[in-house]
Amino acid sequence: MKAAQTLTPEDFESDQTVRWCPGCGDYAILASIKRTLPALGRPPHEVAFISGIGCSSRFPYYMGTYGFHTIHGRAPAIATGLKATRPDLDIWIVTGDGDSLSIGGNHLLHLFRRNLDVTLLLFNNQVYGLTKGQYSPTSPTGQKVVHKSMVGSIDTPFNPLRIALAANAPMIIRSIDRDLKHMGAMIRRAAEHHGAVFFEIYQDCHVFNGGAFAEFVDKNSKMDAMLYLEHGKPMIFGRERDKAIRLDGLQPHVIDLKAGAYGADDALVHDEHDESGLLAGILATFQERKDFPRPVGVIRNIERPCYEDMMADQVNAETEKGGGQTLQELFESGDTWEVEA
Amino acid sequence: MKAAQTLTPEDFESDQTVRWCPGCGDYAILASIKRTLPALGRPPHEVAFISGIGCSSRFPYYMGTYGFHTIHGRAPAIATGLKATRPDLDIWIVTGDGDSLSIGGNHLLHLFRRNLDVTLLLFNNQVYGLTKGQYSPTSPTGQKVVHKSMVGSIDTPFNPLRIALAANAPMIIRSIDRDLKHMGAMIRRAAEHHGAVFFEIYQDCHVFNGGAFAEFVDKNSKMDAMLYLEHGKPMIFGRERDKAIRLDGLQPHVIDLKAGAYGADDALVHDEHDESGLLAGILATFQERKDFPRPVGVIRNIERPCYEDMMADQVNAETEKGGGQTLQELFESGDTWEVEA
Amino acid sequence: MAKSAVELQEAVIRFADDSGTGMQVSGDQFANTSALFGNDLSTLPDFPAEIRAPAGTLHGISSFQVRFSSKDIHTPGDQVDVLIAMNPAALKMSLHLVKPNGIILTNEPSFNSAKNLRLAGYDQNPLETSDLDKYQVITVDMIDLTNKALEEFAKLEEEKDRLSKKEIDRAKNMFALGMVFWLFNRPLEHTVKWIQTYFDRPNRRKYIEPNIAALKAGHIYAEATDLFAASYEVKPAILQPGKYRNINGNTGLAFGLLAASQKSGLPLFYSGYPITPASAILHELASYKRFGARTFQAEDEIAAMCAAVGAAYGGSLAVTASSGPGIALKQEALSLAISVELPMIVCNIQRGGPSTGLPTKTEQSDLFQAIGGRHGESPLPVLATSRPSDCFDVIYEAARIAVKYMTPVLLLSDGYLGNGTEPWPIPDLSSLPDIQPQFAADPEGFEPYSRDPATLARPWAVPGTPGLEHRIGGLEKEDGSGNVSYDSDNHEKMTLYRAEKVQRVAREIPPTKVDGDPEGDLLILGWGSSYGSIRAATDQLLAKGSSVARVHLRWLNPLPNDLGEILKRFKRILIPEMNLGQLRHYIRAKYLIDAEGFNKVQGQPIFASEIVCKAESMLDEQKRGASAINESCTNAHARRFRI
Amino acid sequence: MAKSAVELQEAVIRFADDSGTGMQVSGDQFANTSALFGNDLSTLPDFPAEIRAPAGTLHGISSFQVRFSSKDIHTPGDQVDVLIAMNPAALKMSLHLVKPNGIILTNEPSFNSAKNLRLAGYDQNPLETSDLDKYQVITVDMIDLTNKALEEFAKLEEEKDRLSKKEIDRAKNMFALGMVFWLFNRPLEHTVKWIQTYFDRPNRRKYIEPNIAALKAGHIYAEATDLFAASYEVKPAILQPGKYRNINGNTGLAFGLLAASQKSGLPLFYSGYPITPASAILHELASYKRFGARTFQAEDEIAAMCAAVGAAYGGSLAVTASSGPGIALKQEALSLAISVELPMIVCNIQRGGPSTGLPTKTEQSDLFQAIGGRHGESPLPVLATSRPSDCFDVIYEAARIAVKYMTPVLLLSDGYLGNGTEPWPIPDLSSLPDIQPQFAADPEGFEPYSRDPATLARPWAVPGTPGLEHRIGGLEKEDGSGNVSYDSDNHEKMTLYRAEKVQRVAREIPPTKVDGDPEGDLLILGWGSSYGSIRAATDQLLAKGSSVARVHLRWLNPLPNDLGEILKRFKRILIPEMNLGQLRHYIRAKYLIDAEGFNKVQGQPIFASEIVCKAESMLDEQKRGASAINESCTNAHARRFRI
Ligand SMILES: Cc1ncc(C[n+]2csc(CCOP(=O)(O)OP(=O)(O)O)c2C)c(N)n1
Ligand SMILES: Cc1ncc(C[n+]2csc(CCOP(=O)(O)OP(=O)(O)O)c2C)c(N)n1
Ligand code: SF4
Ligand code: SF4
Ligand SMILES: [Mg+2]
Ligand SMILES: [Mg+2]
Repeated sequence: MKAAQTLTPEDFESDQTVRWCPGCGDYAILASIKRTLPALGRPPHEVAFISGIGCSSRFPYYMGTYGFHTIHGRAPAIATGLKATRPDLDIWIVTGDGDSLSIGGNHLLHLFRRNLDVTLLLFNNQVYGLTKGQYSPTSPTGQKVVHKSMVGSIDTPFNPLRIALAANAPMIIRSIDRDLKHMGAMIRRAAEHHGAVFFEIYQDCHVFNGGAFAEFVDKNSKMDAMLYLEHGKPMIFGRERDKAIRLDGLQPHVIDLKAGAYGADDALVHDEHDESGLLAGILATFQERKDFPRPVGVIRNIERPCYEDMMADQVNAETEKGGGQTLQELFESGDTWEVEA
Repeated sequence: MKAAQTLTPEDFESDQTVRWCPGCGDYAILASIKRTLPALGRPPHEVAFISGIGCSSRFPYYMGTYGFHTIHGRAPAIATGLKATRPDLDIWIVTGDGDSLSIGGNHLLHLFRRNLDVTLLLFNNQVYGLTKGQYSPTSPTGQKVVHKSMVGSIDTPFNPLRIALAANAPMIIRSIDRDLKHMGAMIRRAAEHHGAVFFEIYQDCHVFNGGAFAEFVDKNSKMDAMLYLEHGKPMIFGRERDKAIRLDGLQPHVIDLKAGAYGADDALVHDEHDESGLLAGILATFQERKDFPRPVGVIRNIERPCYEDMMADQVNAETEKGGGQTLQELFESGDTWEVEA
Repeated sequence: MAKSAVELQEAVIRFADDSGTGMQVSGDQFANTSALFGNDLSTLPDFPAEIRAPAGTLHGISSFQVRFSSKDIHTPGDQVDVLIAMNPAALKMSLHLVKPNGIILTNEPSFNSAKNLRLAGYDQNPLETSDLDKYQVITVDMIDLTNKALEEFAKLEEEKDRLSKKEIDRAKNMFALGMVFWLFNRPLEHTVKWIQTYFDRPNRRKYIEPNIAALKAGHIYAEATDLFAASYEVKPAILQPGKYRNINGNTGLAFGLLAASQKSGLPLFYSGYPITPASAILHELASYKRFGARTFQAEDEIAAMCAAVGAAYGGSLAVTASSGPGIALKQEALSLAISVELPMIVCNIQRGGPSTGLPTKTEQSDLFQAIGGRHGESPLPVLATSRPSDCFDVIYEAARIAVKYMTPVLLLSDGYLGNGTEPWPIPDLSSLPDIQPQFAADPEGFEPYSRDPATLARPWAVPGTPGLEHRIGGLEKEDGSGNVSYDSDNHEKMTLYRAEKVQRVAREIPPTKVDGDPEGDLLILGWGSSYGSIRAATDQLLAKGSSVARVHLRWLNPLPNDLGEILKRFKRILIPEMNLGQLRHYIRAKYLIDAEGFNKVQGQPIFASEIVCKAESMLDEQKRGASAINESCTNAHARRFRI
Repeated sequence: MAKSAVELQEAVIRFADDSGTGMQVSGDQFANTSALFGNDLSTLPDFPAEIRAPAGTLHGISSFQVRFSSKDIHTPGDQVDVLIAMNPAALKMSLHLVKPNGIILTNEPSFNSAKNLRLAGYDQNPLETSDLDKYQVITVDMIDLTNKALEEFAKLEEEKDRLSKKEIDRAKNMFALGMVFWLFNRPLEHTVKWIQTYFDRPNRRKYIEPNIAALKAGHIYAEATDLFAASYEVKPAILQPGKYRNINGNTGLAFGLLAASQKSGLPLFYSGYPITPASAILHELASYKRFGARTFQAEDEIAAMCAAVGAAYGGSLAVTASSGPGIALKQEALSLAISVELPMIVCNIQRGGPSTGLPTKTEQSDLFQAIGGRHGESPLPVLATSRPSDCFDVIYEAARIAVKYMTPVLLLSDGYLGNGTEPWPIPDLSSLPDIQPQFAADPEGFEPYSRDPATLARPWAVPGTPGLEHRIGGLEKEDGSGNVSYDSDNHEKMTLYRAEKVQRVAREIPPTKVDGDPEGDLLILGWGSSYGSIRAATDQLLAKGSSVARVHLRWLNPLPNDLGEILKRFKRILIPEMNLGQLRHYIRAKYLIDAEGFNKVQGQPIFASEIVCKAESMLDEQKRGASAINESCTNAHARRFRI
């Protein structure tokens, strides 16, 4: 066991060969996490990755930490039992859009409602990868099962940010597989936060849904298509930083900074700490609006008491209150009687 | 079978004796629904009530319509199968706060995401009634299991409106058991809407959580504690209609209309039809804010295509495209060969 | 005027009234008083699935039966000596249980209410017809008498202390209890103490005096009047020496877990989702946080099961409980627990099925689900409690096996055991067997799927241990390394390991106890809560000189190694079960023996008398080779429903 | 120069390469061509659980085995005549299957890659060692030859039509197929047609010509060179007259449902949640909306099951399918379906368990789960498919029984049947048995829980029917009225009704077919996908003059009424299963017969040879009374893992 400061990415690597398709976005995510963890100061044996089922959920096998590849959709519930009893561990949940928003939607909501200090990495590739290409709850309406002469999906997709907000997730982050630098920075932010982190990662399923996020990757479109959020900074974007978000009443609008009508100070300023969640709520609507950039970065960041801490407090408080009654005494309390020999 | 116009509440009554505790809020809800249905024009045999498990879920037994008391948390999924195959039926889901937000949370989300034309009545009594008083996902933190020397809950409650919005529920309504007139009006609104309706009803569990909604019932406090929403009307409330909601930036504030600083036209105006859901989002935050009134009425009301309609359209379109290929022809299509006798 | 008491060996009393009127309390008080007095006893609470059905309806009746004796007993009794029927519905629901010439104590005014009579389905007041001629019916206007006795409290100065008529009426259960205490020469002290503590809460204290007054009034009234032909006395039973308390099965389970946690040094984690009749375990444990118990009310049973898996992975003594419908939901995650071979306990407090079934009634019909109810070859040890007082031992053993063999263990109890009470000889913690978890710590040659040669247990290597970082999951694992493996030979090997590991648990089972003749005509084999009836039945049969014996199984999977040999020593095997023959099925499959069943699926315990009747007809058949008797009674219930 | 073809009765070819390189296509094309040519055949696709494991690794190998014959056959064969091993890993994974002196066709360059050799675990190039001496190894540089053949396409003017080297390399599977076609004198036309239609899509058309060119090049190359000692011919099989097509089990299920829907007039509703190996059924049906099929991709298996319940309640032919883990999740809602007695079909396409297990491997280990895996007494009919070509009939029968008896029916299939193909005699829809739903319509005396005296079915009264408004649910219901009832006698009555209803389904089972000696030394009893191996094994044993017979069960619950009598006619019973003896368990429990098992849990079909071996050792034992032979082979696999 090495001292934290001397840790290297290799210390977080397992001996298993990685088994994703060539070109899968999961490789990039794995790389940035292995690269970032050493700096976070927790040695591998204090770290546990818990996943469900899916391509994304194979993730723990490739980490040199403790890892548990559980069952479909249940990772948040299993992680809850682990964190509630082992607050000392650094716990990461890895899940997919089907795993967490289809079969696992309810556990996800309750994990964030209770607020355990874990980070949930949602690899959103807008498809069921492992089962070969069915549409998922984040797939756009009309998406077809690949290689099938099927008519498209008639399901309206979820907006993951709205789900996280509904569960009052104290920290909400979004990044994208290909942007290793941003990913790394965001992973650090997530690790620093005490409380449940909802971390959506746009991930390219090269084989069954390739290019779903092309506009956010393509050098030419990317700066116009994405809004990099920074706390306290105006929401300005565009290749020439010539566009911004302005609030008109409740509704956000994209303004053109070149046109002259508006200046930078008309731009809405980002506030991670908005308790009400209303600002995050506005950012969530961007993906439903035409010609709006996709916000990435720390969307929300507030503090809420953690479930495992409150649980520990209760146990400790009760133990003191208990006034040192022994278990034997408990059994023998209440109405008892002796039968003489 | 009677003509719709001659229907009476008795036509919607079953022969079963009602089995709720004396003083239970469920009685009032049952009464207003029986009273309202005749006017909606659907004869009892075209109406089906689907429920899960809980005191609330006993509801269907007391209606003279078709009724299915299913299993815990699954009513939305069962209703989905029924509505998808029988769009002709008028379907109501009856559920409790535990049934729909604890075990059934995921089905609820997916029902509204898909948007089937059903009305979900959520009897929210902030407790598990049938199992004798455990806290539910809507119970305030600290609530204790009745008659138990237990320390209180450490769970942060859900805000049901946030959940409904996360699933993009096209219509969201709130009312309260004791206000029969308002309930009746709201049931009519729900029935008129084509699409999934999320209808939260504050219901008093007299035995295990009595008085949870006292401030909204008590004649003295009620007008100050509730905000009756009306589309296009300013958000004014208070016994003397002397208070209002004003938006300052993103955040709502309660203003005093008597003080003179503000007038009625400073009040935020309600818009049921806000597609973005942002206004509804603001109303949702009221219950988390000190000294804010609780909004009741139609909180949101937009149109979205219904799942069962799109499904029917696909089947019809495909049937036409199918160009009248018979099933026998399908079996015999592709690579076939004859073996001669 | 006082009468000298008639001595009885035992008596069965049944209290019945609308739910919410305190009948459970009266029954409970009588039981505890008798326990303290030294009787052996057995109780049977019975309440409706509705929280509180409307007053006076048949569905609304809540009853509490207590049997107390100077000999040791094992069932709440098939027949009732004294029925306290506070309204017509209560009478209607329980009358069939009352012995000929038994005492029926009724509260007059409620029988004068036409509504009550109608709700109970009487067209005439049964107290005025000849229907009850063969019983000793005692009719008392308890409302009026209670009100008289509590007059003063209705007149108190202080508005806040003054009692309304309604409040006074509610004390009638204490008046009735007072009468019954007199009838059986029981002291009032214990109940007086209980009243004083129970109502010692804000807004409740004003009820202390009135309730005591009502209790005493009832006692005095019975004493003063000549209502009862006699008063009775049931002498203390000669139980094993030691310290006792009354306990119900669910409390026994909770206590057993606290003990296992303390003895093993493993922190206790209990996750559950409320469901009848298992919820009480969650409530109990939640109130024992001071012993380090972490309790988690999950969003559903799947989450409860998964949280237990997570806690077990982290090194806790993980436990979850539910009843049939909830266990169904746990199976997928339980299969994961079997695959990753982590120790935990899953309790099923059985109730009537299928589906929601009869939530407040008891049944033994989840044995198939317990042993075979998962996909794939996913074996696990299964054991069952058989009486309220053994729940402690059984769950303690479950914990010991789970930890020693690194496997989830499934424990079967039922609603009757969970709610029923019995005197419990309080164990000495220090005398309980050790539970020694073996946590892996040495990275040297560590393999997550290496096995203990004796138990085949894999190491328990919890996160946080330096150098033991490893990955596990639900995919098939390579023997030793635990790496994912799709190799066919390895899969078979691991499948056989998982099966063999569970079989080896049989080594832990002590020699099977055969009560009665070591060999002979008939062996009565049972499991679970039919214990009491089977025991009582065998005792009666032996007393009559029949060649019978009984074996009661704690372990259902694996079965005891010596069972096959025992079964062969008897001409016939009878297996009474509250299901359609689930244990019978396993016995037949394993031993190829034509075991017969007595199967009752009525949401109620089997009666000893029913077993005796069935057994005697079988014994007769053997003698006479005739199955004449058979029709007469044993299949009575089956015949009723020939379909 | 051309050789005259050697005639064979049958041959087994196995194509193997990295997944995603088109080997499944090559195999499939060879199978279809042979089917069209008139051979009987049986195929076995085998692919990794990962979508696409890295090239060259053992885990990444995807293989496709096809056996074709001039006699009728029932298994894809235990041993391989010709192995096409495109890289070292492919060779490593399949070599043990190749017959002595069998042909091994390899792609040279991939064997020259040190990385490939390392990934496959070879320290030397096996083509250069003596390891393969006992085979006919043919090594061809298919990359080079394919590139030569497709030169022109690399040089095309139009950038968009031009092919990269990488694109050209990918055509090597067609080159290999061309060689194999020559080896067995098969025409290319069918595959050429397929290429033309398959690539007839935007951005794909440019691949049509190159692939055809590669196919032909391979054929010509084999013709021109003297590589193969001979070419072979397998004459058409004499199948029953009629029209045939190749079908896999999952398509058979989909077609059977469409047929049942059309014949019954019930709209088809299929709800599913994707899971290997069941997903294909959802895909199939989703593409048949034009026949009125409504398909619903639910949020999970619970919702899929519940949606089916809702659709059945509304009057549809409701169906859901999954595999083990998903079925586990469906059980609670399935128990509701049993309680409310609505018709529907639940399919379990079994895979290796427990937990996630071996998703792409086959197993028969969910029988316990199917019959007994629910809480309470919750019986339902269970039947199983046994070959790709009978899936149609079995699910059609399931639909007929579900509707006639008003009960959910559980159908067991498995991954091997779901993906494997067989010639299917296309049925004439008009000749299928009728399915006649009886919808209640008359309010006069209507009771939701009245019963048909013959079938005990309750009326199907769907919402929307005037005058039949009623309430149902999961609580116990009163016989007749269906009102909630906590009455104990009624509960027992309803429990017996539910059990008896399922038993009566046995009346629908035709007399059991016994193939072989009507009575004798050994009966081989089977169910599910071991059909082919058992049939082949019995045929071999009969040919050798042993006194054996076989019975293959379609119905597992209830069992056929005549089965007990049949079993008694044989000295010993052998039950081969891909589990640890689940059918054996039921046979023993019901008939008290000491049935023996041959149990293989390797995620692979049982081989006929293994059954023959086991059977002969049993027959020997009978003669010699010795169990000498026994050790030799039958328990080979068990012995390997004695633990
Ligand atoms: C209970 C259960 N149901 C279904 C499956 C099949 N299954 C495995 S992964 C998966 C979905 C994968 O999609 P996603 O969660 O988005 O992960 P991805 O593969 O896209 O990374 C499904 C349906 C399963 N393994 N278990
Ligand atoms: C699978 C399953 N789990 C648990 C239960 C027990 N149960 C019945 S109702 C209920 C919750 C009731 O609370 P709510 O939904 O709020 O309804 P209410 O009684 O308050 O109206 C629970 C936990 C059950 N019946 N089935
Ligand atoms: S299927 Fe998609 S998500 Fe899965 S490994 Fe391949 S590319 Fe990645
Ligand atoms: S327990 Fe509460 S919710 Fe249930 S019936 Fe009684 S009062 Fe109503
Ligand atoms: Mg995905
Ligand atoms: Mg509630």
